[in-house]
Amino acid sequence: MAADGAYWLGPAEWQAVRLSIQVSFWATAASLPLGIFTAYALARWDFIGKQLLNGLVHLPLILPPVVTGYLLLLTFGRRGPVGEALEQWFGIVLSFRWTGAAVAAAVMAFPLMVRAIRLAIEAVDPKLEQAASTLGASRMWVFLTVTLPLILPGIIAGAILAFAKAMGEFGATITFVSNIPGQTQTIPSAIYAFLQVPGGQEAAGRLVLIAVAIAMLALVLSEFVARRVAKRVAGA
Amino acid sequence: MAADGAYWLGPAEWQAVRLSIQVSFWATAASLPLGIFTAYALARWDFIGKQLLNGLVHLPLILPPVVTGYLLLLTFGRRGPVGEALEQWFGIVLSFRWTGAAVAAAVMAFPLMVRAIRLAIEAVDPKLEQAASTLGASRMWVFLTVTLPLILPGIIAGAILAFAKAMGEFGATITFVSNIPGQTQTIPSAIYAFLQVPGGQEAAGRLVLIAVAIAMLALVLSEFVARRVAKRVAGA
Amino acid sequence: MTIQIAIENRFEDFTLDVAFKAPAGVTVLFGPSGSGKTSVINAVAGLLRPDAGRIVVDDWVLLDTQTKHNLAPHRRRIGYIFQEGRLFPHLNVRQNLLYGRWFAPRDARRESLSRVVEMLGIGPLLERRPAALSGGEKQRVAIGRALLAGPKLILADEPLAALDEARKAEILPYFERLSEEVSVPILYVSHSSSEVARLASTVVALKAGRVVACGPPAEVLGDVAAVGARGTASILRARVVAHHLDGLSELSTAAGALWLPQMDVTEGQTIRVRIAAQDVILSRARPKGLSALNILRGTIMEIRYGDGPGALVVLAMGEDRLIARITRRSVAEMALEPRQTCYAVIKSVAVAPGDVGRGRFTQTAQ
Amino acid sequence: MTIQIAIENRFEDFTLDVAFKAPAGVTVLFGPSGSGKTSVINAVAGLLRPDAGRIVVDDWVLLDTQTKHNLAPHRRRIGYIFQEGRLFPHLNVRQNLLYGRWFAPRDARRESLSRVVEMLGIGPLLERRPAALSGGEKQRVAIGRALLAGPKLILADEPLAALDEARKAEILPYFERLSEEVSVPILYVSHSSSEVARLASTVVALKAGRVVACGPPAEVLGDVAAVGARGTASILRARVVAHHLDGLSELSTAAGALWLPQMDVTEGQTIRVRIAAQDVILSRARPKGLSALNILRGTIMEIRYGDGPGALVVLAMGEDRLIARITRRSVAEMALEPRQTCYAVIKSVAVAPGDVGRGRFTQTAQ
Amino acid sequence: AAGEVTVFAAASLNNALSAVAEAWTEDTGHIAVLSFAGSSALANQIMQGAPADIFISASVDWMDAVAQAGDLRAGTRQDILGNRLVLIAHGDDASPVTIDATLDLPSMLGDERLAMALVDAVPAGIYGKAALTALGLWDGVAPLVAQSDNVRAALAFVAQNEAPLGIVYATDAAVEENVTIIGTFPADSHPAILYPAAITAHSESPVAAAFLDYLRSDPARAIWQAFGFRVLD
Ligand SMILES: Nc1ncnc2c1ncn2[C@@H]1O[C@H](COP(=O)(O)OP(=O)(O)OP(=O)(O)O)[C@@H](O)[C@H]1O
Ligand SMILES: Nc1ncnc2c1ncn2[C@@H]1O[C@H](COP(=O)(O)OP(=O)(O)OP(=O)(O)O)[C@@H](O)[C@H]1O
Ligand SMILES: [Mg+2]
Ligand SMILES: [Mg+2]
Repeated sequence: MAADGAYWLGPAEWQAVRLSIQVSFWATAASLPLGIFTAYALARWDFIGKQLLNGLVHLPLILPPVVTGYLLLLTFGRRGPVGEALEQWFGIVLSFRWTGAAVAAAVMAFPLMVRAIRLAIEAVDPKLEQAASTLGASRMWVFLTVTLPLILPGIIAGAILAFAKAMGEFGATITFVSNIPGQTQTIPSAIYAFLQVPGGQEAAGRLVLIAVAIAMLALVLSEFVARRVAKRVAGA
Repeated sequence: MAADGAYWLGPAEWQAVRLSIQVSFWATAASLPLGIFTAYALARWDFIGKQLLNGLVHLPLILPPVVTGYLLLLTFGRRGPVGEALEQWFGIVLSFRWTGAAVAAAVMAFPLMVRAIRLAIEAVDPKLEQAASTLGASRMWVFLTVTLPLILPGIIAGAILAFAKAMGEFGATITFVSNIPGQTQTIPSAIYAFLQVPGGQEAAGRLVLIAVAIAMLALVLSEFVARRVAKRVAGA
Repeated sequence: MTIQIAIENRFEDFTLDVAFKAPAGVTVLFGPSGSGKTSVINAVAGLLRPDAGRIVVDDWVLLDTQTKHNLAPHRRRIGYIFQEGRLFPHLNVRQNLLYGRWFAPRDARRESLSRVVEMLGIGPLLERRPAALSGGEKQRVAIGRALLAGPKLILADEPLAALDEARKAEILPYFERLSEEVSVPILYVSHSSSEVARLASTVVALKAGRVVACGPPAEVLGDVAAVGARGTASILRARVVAHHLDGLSELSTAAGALWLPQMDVTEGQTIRVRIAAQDVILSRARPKGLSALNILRGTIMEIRYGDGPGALVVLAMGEDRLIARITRRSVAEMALEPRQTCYAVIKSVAVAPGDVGRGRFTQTAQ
Repeated sequence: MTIQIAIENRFEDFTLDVAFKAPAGVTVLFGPSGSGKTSVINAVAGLLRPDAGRIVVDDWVLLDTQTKHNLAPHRRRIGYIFQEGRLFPHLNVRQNLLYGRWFAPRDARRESLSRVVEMLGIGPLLERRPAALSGGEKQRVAIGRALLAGPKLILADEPLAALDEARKAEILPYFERLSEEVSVPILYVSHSSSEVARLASTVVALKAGRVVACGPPAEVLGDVAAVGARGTASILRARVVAHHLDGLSELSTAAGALWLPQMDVTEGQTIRVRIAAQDVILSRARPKGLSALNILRGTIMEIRYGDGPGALVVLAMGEDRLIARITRRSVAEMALEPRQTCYAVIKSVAVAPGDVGRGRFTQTAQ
Repeated sequence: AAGEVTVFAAASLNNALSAVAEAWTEDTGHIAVLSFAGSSALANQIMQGAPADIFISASVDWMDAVAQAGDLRAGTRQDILGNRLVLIAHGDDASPVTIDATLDLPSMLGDERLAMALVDAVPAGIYGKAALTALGLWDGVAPLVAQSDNVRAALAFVAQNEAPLGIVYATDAAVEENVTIIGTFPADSHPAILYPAAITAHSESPVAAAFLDYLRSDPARAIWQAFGFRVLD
């Protein structure tokens, strides 16, 4: 297939496909714990600044992606305050690396992930959590043994939404980390580049098909897993 | 305030703000019934092509917005098959109108809305629906009197996600209906335009603040409503 | 009004294979936990579609897997009181109660809200939501909701389990009235043999998914195998002769007068009285000077011995049978034998109010 | 081991104001639906934080609103059997049962899984998920889950309501054993006066959020106001003399011999026997030729009249009291008066197995 | 060893520059990594320290901005390419017009739209607006303009016949089959359309200068012209 594909897509495009998957996967996986935590905090705790946090989480949805990308560039860029600190203290460079693309994708996908997980948490019957606590489980254990398994379908839904969003993310990514083949050129950036010149539609169309195929695969897989999990949870 | 604002934002920008709210509101409101229906079908029915429908719904998330916009143009444009039919049969023209912007925003926001509502539907205990049916309620009535009220928090969450997304939508909109002040120039288009010229950041920043303020307001409001609704549903 | 049920269904490791026919009135499903009572009821409600089966109420076919006929639950016009309440959390008590009414035909709205509310003692709760109710309060609302739906058939799955005795005593007559006056057939799950005796026209005893006994309560309740030693009881027909001023009612049976605490039955009517086998004391001679008011004369028909230290002595009293559960030792000491005349001592107050029912005597079904 | 509870809490239109002190053993909360039993238990579990109150088990302060001390539920080491099951839907029966064990200190794991499983009869269900269980099966798993958590205090909210008589008879002794041998205090909600008599060291009768009676069962059960006419009973101390071959056990009481169906108690031990007031027949002369084996002699201490046609006759038998509920008419006909000698006829089998308990006699609390 | 140079270039140069870079690699063995995006995005990134060696902008203003920020290597900036602005119409048989002050665009459009790039933001739009203004046509046509975020989208509107007319670069119009160039804007009606290129201040690539030079070499020149660009001397 690789040999076959090599004719159909150039090596640069294959690279974009590989990179897109890598970026989307890590964007989703790495933000999941924070996403779960944030969703839990928003669903179950009352604290000062809750509305602010909620707004902040939604911000990337509200802002045009260019703005988000620009803000990311200003803060996480090599000359941005956070970017500089990250590089100095941890040696982590985000700007113009695939890691930066992952950060951009994660930020853009975060509101979707949090909302899905939050809805799932809000649907958990607190009476079950109470029952667990009377049996000796601390808050943490209640979360791990009762809440978490029960919201698994929601987590899967959130993760798949995030993954899909990350696969399609473009505006923030290209604004933050540019469009460097092999480093930051994901499928959407490549499609964009093709669409900017006459005659690029065909190549763009091929990439669109690839993107759709990957996302569909992930979607079908996640539906399958979610269904099994939901069955387990419903107990049938 | 208008007089004051006139100094701070030009009339064109105020127009963009008004238009953005209009477009986002209608994009959300008009797609809500279809969103609920689709979510219900995906959550509760088994039919051939379900995975396909699911994929289709997620498509705008996966594709770069430019592509979505381009596809919208090809189908809903004046010469597109659907666009032509709409104009001939119903006299509805989408291209270069705010209605088209609303369609673009709705399509882009649809996956978020459907996912949120679907999660809520999946959390409804079918035993309650069964109870309603034994009491004489047909499927339709069960949905209207039991399922719908119980998923209201999910619907609100879905609507607010969609609204926020619609407020931030840019790529598909400008590709589908371009950027005509007073017709299709929403806040994100205006922000984009500002960011394209050196030194435009300040003007863009003002619009960003406005967009954030509006979205925050909607968010806080929706949280408030959702909380009251959730309390009613939980019965406390 | 007859109910015909034949169901086969395989669960993972449980097989339901039940067939019975019950005449009008209250059919009580009786049996240990996990014997399949709720499953049967769910099938009648249309919530469980059995692998094979046929369910007919009167001439109305609810389910016939052979002809692939399967009426949707909402067309079955049932009032289902679930084992676990299932109140609508988003509606307050009043709205829950009235839910079924929206869908009931106008002429089926026999019960008035106020009457049901009063009977169930839930007046102060009408504006509350289910989450703010106690366990028993929820159960009462669930009962009301089913009754107010104007059902053609009532399914009640242990409706009174969460309630105290006093509350039970208030609600039971309602079911009786429904089955008799309004002639709504009732399928009623219960673990309590006194509820069985009081309500049942027919008792269906289930065990491990099968029917082990089916028939009028007098028959099934006398069957130790079906109901267990402690559930054994007999049922006597009695006519209400008079209500006396000291709070007692006088009844006449085939075997003599019975005195019971005053009851709400018109003089002249025939009722039935459950007498638990263990509440009967036997004596060869007519005893004297006892605080027990009721001394009935009968002829020993049969003496049955089981595994334990007890024995069942069946007395014939006219057409009725009275069963006494006494110790083997007593049988021996008193030298009881069939065909002897014998006196049964029954404490008047030992006949629980719940054990006096107005059920008609029905023919054996099946 | 004593439990001290004082709670005040206002709900929307219900006020809970309860204070009592109970010694070791089983404390039964008794009262009509909606009287506040579950609320009290929830406060002890830490699931309801009352407006004001103090809850102390032994010297262990669980809650003291004055000092703002409020132990988190998971530190209270309780085993709570909820009124509505609350099984974990994502865990199978075995995992549900063992859930509390993960968190219990090693030395608290006294009960073995297999023993509890056998007692509850849920062996075949271990791999199933709660959704595939019947109502009674769920309830049994919930009981097992609480017992296996190795709790220092058990809260049981109508744990046996959904079960049949046979099942109840198997599970009840377990609670008895826990409170006696392992000396785990138990707070037990029940509507059944026979459960009360069997288990309770202390009975707390609630009504509309207040304590109307509190004390040893012999006292509270004799109080018609607290338990209602049908719940009235007396409790006799009896020593097991011998188990006879015909399946009867001989007991001696202050007032004579008692014959009961054979029970699983070592000869020589003292047990207590609940005798429902309505199961007692009185006679001025010693009756002869009756199938009833138990005839006890006592002196009439008091005759109480209530609203109905009944009267309570209290007999003194040594230190114990035996209460008989008979009709006013009988009192008149037999011309009963205080200080007369009187014979009480008790059918041996009328003493339900569930009514024989090994509870110690405790001093009045509060 | 083969050198590597990272080039940030305006998206509209995509295929032409790709071909040039390929040729360069064939000739020299060095590798050019090309990153295409909007000029504004690229400029901002370079000002934030992006690892670009060469910046080729479609907008003089953005190159100025980068220069002002001190991110260009002094003396390396040069205008390498030029382009023309054309008026296009849908279809392959539209009749040509003369673009001067007498052109009656509003009546040509009827109640339809003139597709352009953002007239205040995107270079093609800015040039177009300037040209129309210079010809005195802007005020009449302004309310009818549909602005896209880039030239390609404007082209797509005309290709789809959503808009009958559009103003785009000659390089874009040449390749699209469904449009006809019906007129070219006089070169003096708008500021010269230039693509400035420069080496960034922090570039450490040893072959950056070589690549910059190669852009104006003969082989490159042929490629640029094949794609419709005018190569400036
Ligand atoms: N979905 C299911 N999958 C597998 N087994 C089931 C399922 N539902 C019920 N069962 C089993 O079928 C049997 C009968 O269940 P059912 O609920 O009818 O019992 P029941 O007589 O109502 O008992 P109870 O008095 O405890 O409520 C039980 O053993 C139960 O475990
Ligand atoms: N969250 C609440 N809000 C308002 N009232 C409540 C709430 N919870 C309980 N109540 C009321 O408090 C009273 C006591 O409830 P509780 O659950 O303690 O009763 P209970 O004695 O357990 O009754 P049952 O035997 O029916 O379970 C009831 O009248 C109930 O309606
Ligand atoms: Mg059941
Ligand atoms: Mg309760």
